[in-house]
Amino acid sequence: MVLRSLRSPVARRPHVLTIAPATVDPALRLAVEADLARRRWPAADSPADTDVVLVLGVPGPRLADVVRAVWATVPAPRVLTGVTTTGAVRSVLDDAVAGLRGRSHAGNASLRASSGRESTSSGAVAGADDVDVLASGARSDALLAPEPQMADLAFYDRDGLALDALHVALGPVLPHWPPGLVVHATLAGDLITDARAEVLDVPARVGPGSRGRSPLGPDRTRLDVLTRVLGLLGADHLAARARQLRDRDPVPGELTTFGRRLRRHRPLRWAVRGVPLVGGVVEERTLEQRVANLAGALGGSLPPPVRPTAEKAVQALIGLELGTARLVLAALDPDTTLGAGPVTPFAPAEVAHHHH
Amino acid sequence: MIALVSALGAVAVVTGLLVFTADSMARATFLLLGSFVAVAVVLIGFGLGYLGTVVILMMTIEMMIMVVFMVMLMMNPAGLMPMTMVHNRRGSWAIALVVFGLLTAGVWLVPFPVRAGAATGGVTSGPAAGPDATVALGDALMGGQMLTMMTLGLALLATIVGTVAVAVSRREGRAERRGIS
Amino acid sequence: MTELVLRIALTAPAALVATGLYGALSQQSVVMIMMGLELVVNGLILGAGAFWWAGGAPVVASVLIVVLVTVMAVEMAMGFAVALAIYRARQVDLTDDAEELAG
Amino acid sequence: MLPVAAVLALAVVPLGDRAPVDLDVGVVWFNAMEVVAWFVVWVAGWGPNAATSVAGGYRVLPLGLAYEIPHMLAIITPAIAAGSLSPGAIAAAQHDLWYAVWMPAAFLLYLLSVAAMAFWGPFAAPLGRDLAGGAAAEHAGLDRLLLLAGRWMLLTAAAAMAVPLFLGGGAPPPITGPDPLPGLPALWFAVKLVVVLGLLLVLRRAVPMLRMARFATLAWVVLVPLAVAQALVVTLVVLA
Repeated sequence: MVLRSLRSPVARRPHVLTIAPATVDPALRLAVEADLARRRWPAADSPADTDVVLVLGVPGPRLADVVRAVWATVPAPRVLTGVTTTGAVRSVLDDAVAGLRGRSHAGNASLRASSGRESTSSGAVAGADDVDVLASGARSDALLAPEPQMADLAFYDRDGLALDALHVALGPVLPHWPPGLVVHATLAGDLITDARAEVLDVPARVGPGSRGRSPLGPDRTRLDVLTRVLGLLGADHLAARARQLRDRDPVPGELTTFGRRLRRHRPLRWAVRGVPLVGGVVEERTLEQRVANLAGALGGSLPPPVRPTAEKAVQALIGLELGTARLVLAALDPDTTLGAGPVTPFAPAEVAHHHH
Repeated sequence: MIALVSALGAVAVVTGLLVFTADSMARATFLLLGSFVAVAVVLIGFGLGYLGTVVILMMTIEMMIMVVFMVMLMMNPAGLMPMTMVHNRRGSWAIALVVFGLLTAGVWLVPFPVRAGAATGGVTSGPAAGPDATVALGDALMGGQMLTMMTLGLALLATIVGTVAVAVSRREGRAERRGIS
Repeated sequence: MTELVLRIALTAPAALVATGLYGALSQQSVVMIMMGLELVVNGLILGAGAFWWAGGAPVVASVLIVVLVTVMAVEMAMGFAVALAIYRARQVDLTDDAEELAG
Repeated sequence: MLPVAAVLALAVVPLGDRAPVDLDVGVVWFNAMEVVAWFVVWVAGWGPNAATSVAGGYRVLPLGLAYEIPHMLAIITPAIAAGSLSPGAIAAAQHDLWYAVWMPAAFLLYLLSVAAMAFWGPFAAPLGRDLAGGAAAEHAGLDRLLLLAGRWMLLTAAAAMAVPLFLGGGAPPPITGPDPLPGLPALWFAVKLVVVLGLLLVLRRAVPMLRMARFATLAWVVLVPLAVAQALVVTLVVLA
């Protein structure tokens, strides 16, 4: 009864879990985020919090497995849908909310979803076929669903206590997470003691690629990073402002004003203080500096921020607490299109405990 | 009153026993907390509202700390595999049973000098004929029993200093200097 | 009636003390031994409460409870500090293993 | 569980001029129930056996230990001034001057700890978005509803406690002279509750989520001494 009465507000403002492959067109990702913000649909924190699973672009086989694993844990009423072109975003989301209201989709674990009917400029409807959201031929070694296993002692240890280590795969379905990235991490408590990066379906390239250039342009890249960092920090109104500026063409004055506001925001500065960025991944030595530089360069003529490879960025997470590591990763904004891995998953640890 | 004390007394004992049969550390801690809360409710029933509430407060915090230590230090935090970690089980049982027998015999055989008219009330009234129990306790601690209070204070101070001295290791300092922590 | 309640209220502490004793004697883990000791103190608290109630609210009984609660806190803190120190040194949390530390 | 703790905590708060349960040690009871909430969130995080959720559960402890000491001192301060642990009596003792006015530090610390005890706003780390919902990450459906509803109830209950402790309970503000709305303590109470909740919203807007290591440092270096100083000043004034 309670759940039924809650269903109509859920259908009005569903929580959306977006899943994007590393190769996703940034314009599509931004279009989806903008449309979700316009509708004031909140982003889901976790699969359990999700009403609509929205797959952006075309996921590769590994990511498709992840989508299946996620979908299996989403509670009903739920909708799984996908969008591949910017123009289709609006109609896909409209269909999703209709699906949540109607009984046809609710609780139905169909992996096929009604695709966006792409509207052309003339208003005609094109491409009305159902498109399979997931590519076929995927393997079954699903990566998501971090399942803690008791294992050997942690390799590096902050407190001198060699604690039991957990091997977990973080990502790729986490809020404000680089698209397609999986971090294979070893945790001691909530401390990351070892980490390796893998970008699903995009193996590391041999030789130097086009290093860290974002197709978004300097200011939009900065605002994109800031949106994620602020969102993770829970500074929701600042994050919303950053996203707003990112999604339209702001007057340069607005950018510098916003940048100054961020730099002068004492609670914000205090909240990101004291986190080192080790390994020389980017020119900044601390998280505070990185955020300050991102904010300070807004509206200026400086070159775009350096975006490290996923492998390098993940090295900077070792020794950090899980939540702090998430902040650092968001601030480093690794370029996942460069690929990383593949990594052989940790072998299932023997159950026996080390000192028994 | 009889029903309250018997029921909660039984709860306290049973949860206490289960602590040592639980198959996971976290469960053991929560059972121990159950035992404490049962005792605390009896105290409140006796009219010791303040002390009963403080026991709940302190023990909940204490168990929270304990459970984190367990997960940190011990095998099997989540009950993934059954655990038994006993040694000398038979001897321990024998000692425990003898102690219980002696104490119980004492409890039931010794005639207690119950003060006449002291406690006649129901669950909530208790011996509330005199001044407020909390006020009386405070008066005592800050008056006649000041020595106790000072000793407790010193003991706590010694504990703070002692635990910090024992727990802080040199390695930790080094890690900090490396700028990692 | 008061006497009966007192006797019942003292039987429970007797059982708690015995249980705690069993735990403290039989368990190998430092943490579990501490749990046993806590149970003993828990029983003492209940006993003191019972005497307070039956004995016309002597203030000494409630002071005793305060002392006992403090003892518990001190025991916890010291116990964990020592457990940590041992663990750090040897990666053991079992008393059987800790015996060797003497040498 | 969380709603239960919230209701039990709320039970001793005088809504208007009388508490649902007028416990003479209401302040301590309130404190104990609020600690039960730590326990609930920890279990919620530990239960699903998933990394992010356990890490959320872990965070309850640094948060709790950091805020609890200033919080206890902050709620004990009005109790010292009023000479009673009963919220009703504390509210009644403020007929000429609200405690929020003459012990502002304690009031501010209390406001901070209200947010902390409901794991809300700057103190949302145990349920933080950086851990994909933390302790709540794996809970769906009715469990999730109870967990999140309980959090709101806890926030409201804690904010409601601020009214008798610092804002004179159901009495009208002392400056208005004679009561313009006689016989409506519940209304005054509601108005004050809304004000407290408003202050909390401002706090959430102004301060991003705090990392636990940062907050623990702040709590022990700044908040605890501040709370001790405030309690000391009040005690001296009361004794003098």
